[in-house]
Amino acid sequence: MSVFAATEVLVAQNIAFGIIAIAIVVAAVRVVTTNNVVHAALWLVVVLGGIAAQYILLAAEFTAIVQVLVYIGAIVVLFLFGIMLTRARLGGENMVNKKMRPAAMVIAVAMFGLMAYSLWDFFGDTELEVMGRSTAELGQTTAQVSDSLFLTYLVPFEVVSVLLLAALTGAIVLARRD
Amino acid sequence: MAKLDGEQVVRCEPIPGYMHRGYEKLCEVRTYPQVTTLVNRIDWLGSFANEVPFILAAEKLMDVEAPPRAQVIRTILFELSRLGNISLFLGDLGIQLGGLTIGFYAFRDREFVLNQIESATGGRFHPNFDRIGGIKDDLPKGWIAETKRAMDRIRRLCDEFEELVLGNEIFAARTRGVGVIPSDVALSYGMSGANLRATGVDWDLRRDACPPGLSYDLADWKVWTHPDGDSYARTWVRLQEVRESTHIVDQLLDSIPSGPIMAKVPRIIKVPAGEAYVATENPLGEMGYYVVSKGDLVPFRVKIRSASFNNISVVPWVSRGVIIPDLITIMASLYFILGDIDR
Amino acid sequence: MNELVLAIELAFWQQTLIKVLVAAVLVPTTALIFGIVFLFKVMSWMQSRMGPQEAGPRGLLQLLADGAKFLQKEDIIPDKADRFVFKAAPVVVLASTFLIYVILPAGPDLIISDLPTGIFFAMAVSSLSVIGVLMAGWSSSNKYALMGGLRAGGQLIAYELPLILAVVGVVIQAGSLSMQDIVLAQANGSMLGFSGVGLPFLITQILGFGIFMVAIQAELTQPPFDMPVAESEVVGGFHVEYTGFRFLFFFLAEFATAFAFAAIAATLFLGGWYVPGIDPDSMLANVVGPIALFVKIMVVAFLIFWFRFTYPRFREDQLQRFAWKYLIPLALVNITITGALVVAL
Amino acid sequence: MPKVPGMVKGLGVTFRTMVETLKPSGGPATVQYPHEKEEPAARARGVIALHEENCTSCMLCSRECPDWCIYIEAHKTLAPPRRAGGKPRQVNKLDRFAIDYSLCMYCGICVEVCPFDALFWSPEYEFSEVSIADLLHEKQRLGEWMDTVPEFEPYEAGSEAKGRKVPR
Repeated sequence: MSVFAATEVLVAQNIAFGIIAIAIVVAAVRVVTTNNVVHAALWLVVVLGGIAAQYILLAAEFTAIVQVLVYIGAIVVLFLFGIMLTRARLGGENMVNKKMRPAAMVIAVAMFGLMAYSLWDFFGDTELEVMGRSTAELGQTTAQVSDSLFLTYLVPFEVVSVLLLAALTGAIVLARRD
Repeated sequence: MAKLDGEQVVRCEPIPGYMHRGYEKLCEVRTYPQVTTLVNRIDWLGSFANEVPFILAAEKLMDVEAPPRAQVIRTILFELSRLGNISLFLGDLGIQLGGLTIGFYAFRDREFVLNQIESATGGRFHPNFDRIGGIKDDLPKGWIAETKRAMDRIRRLCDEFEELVLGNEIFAARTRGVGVIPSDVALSYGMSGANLRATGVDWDLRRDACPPGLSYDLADWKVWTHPDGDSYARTWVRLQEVRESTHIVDQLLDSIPSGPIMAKVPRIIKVPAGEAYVATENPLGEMGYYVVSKGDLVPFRVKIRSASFNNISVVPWVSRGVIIPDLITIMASLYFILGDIDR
Repeated sequence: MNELVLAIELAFWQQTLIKVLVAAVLVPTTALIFGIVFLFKVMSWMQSRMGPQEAGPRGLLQLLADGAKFLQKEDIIPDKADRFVFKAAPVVVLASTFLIYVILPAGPDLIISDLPTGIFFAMAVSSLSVIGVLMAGWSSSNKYALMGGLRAGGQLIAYELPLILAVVGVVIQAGSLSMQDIVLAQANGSMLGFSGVGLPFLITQILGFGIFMVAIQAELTQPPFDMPVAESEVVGGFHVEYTGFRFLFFFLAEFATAFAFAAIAATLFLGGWYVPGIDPDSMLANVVGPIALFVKIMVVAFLIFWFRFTYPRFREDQLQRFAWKYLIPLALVNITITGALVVAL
Repeated sequence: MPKVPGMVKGLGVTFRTMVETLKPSGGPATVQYPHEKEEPAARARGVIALHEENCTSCMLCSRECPDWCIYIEAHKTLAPPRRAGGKPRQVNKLDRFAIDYSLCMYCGICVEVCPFDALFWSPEYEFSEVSIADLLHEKQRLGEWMDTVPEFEPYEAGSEAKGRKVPR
């Protein structure tokens, strides 16, 4: 693949990245401003789906798919499940606590500043390498993930597994009636 | 109406009356031959069976008896309407439990029974064939052989149903131990028919209290019971009943005597004053007519005891604490016909 | 990687457009139409009926006729419904189904996108349909719809697990997540030293295939696992309130998903587009491949519908117990055995 | 032999049915209605036909009908004498004979009580109308149906019932 083609793709990618990013921001704002809990969860789906799309644009397919499977397929579904089982009301709710809005805004801006600063500080003006986008290389990313997971970080991985198992068992013990 | 806690039934109570068509009152302004056209429609799936007890009650009051040939043909048609009714139950149970194909099979083979009823009586659903003192017409030529073929078909349906449904582990998981009705409860609620036999009570009006005018004594057959009293038992008993019924029909077909089909009755029927109650073992259970006559063209009072009404009165008792899908199984296996409840 | 053999050089987006049109719209749609009508007929035959006869030759255009019929119907939105969510739900369900076709190889070059994580992608997007179902159930503002939606949600989550675990066995044996590689692994495999017909994973992964079939039956909310749409319990489940073309979407999604899962099963366990005797690298495989795949899909779909039209339905608690107590442990055993054998051999 | 699980047996049943349906000797249980028609039984109660010549307007059918859906209008008139030179007979001339098939229960009492063999069952079943009011059929239509009335079937062996003939 020629360099020219690659850059052309990259232009298209950048445009797509921008569009999706704007969509994510809009959806994210709606998550916190909507009065309807189910709508908030559904906007969250848009946000998470958008992030998955960004991952794909960044050639991190595996992460994107995990994002879809775990966050949308499992966590949001559980959210929706919980909401619908307990307070499935159509229309908005007026009980939403709006008094904390200014405080929330301050914290959000502070967080944004902190993260922006740390990113800027770390990467600064590092030139990111333009990756060639062939299937073989992309395939490697998945392989890389698994290699590092099961070779380099095997012990932490197992520890996390055991932790999850313990949490699961604990949940069952707590939830059992007898 | 069911009151629920989540998927659990707290209290479930059938509210009958939405299909009340006032038959008992209508009967009081219809002449005796006209009444049969009305009572056909009580349990619309086994309609010929509805005529029989009324006609028998009227015959009892008039003190006439149908000739033997008419009695046998009447009994055959009675059993055919039972087959038509219960084979549909088998299909309906399948549909309620989500097995669509079972329903199609039942409808397919029920057609053979209906065709036989039609070619003998002219009516598929509402034959209006039974008359005081006999039956309306004699059988057409070739009917006996054709009916035997239909009985073979029904036995094949029974085999298929046994393999497809009763033998199926899913079906067993859905019905075994669901909706258990002990025999004393069943008796105290006045249940009858296959629902009662499924609780282990060996009671069948055809054998135990067959009114004169039906010739069950000519055939050799067995009353099936099941000790469990759950939905599975009810289905099982009905299936055996269908099979037994085909054997009764086969035997009776071989033993139709020759002779007339009508006894001597006046052209305009006036029933002498008196009261009579006659009950028969209908497809759904005991069905009885209490006829009071004042010697008029029309009955003075007709009280209809239909099986479904008593059979569903047990629902509040049996449905306490079950979950919704089980309620479906219980209702389907109790098998009621709305018209039979409300009349 | 093979370049598309075309006389003119096409820009990337043009190529994409053609691929999308041909591979994502035209082929699955035609295949769907004929496949579904065939399945209609199969189920009619099982019920001693003839099935569609009138629309087109031998009723093959029945689906189009049905579609046209639904389009004419009134589009009713309940007064109290959450309009936007209500409208979006069928689209979400249908879209999640069609996304599966993206990674489906029909020949050595006939694939929209040969993702290295293909099968994983398919599992991920198929889990999106839960959201559509929950949306539909909730937004209809109907208690039966909500109950059906929640049942469907619980069921889809429960059976997602055995589904994925059953696939893992195949993935271990093929050593790749890519659909194309899985097909090639089966094509190049050998059975007891005889390599003439390749090695369909059906033979080595028979347990996995069984679990997969049961799990997709549940994922499709079909009998014996059709409680979410059980008309005698929840009067039709999450799509009670839908009419006209919105209902058509659900209807299509149901069959298209059956088709898609059948395609995945055919690829994973029956060798996909591979035909014994034809070199998997030759151009001929591109021609024969789609046909072979279609035949294999029909075989699997036939199995699905065979189960569907034979069994009565389970109860909700039995369904969950079945998934957690039998299917998942079995799938784990399957993975363990496969893993051990792959390491040992 | 080990016991075959019921679920497998069930699959066998549906598969057998499919093969049966596809076999030329078996075929489906249904018929493709507008193209093929099932032959109803000769006794089938499709529709009531009227043989007008036999009707004497005696009103028995109208009176016995459980839901009174037969309408008869007639006037008295003089018919030519039977023998030459005799007195003209007084007869009832039928003006109107109509059956409201939207009310009719197809019970057959009218056919049965008719003392002069004027009413017959025809197995004809295709007489649906768009509007329910159009189901009130007059005597022309009822007369046309006489052509579709089949001959009475012979009886099964052992019967003492007398065979009857359809007047044409």
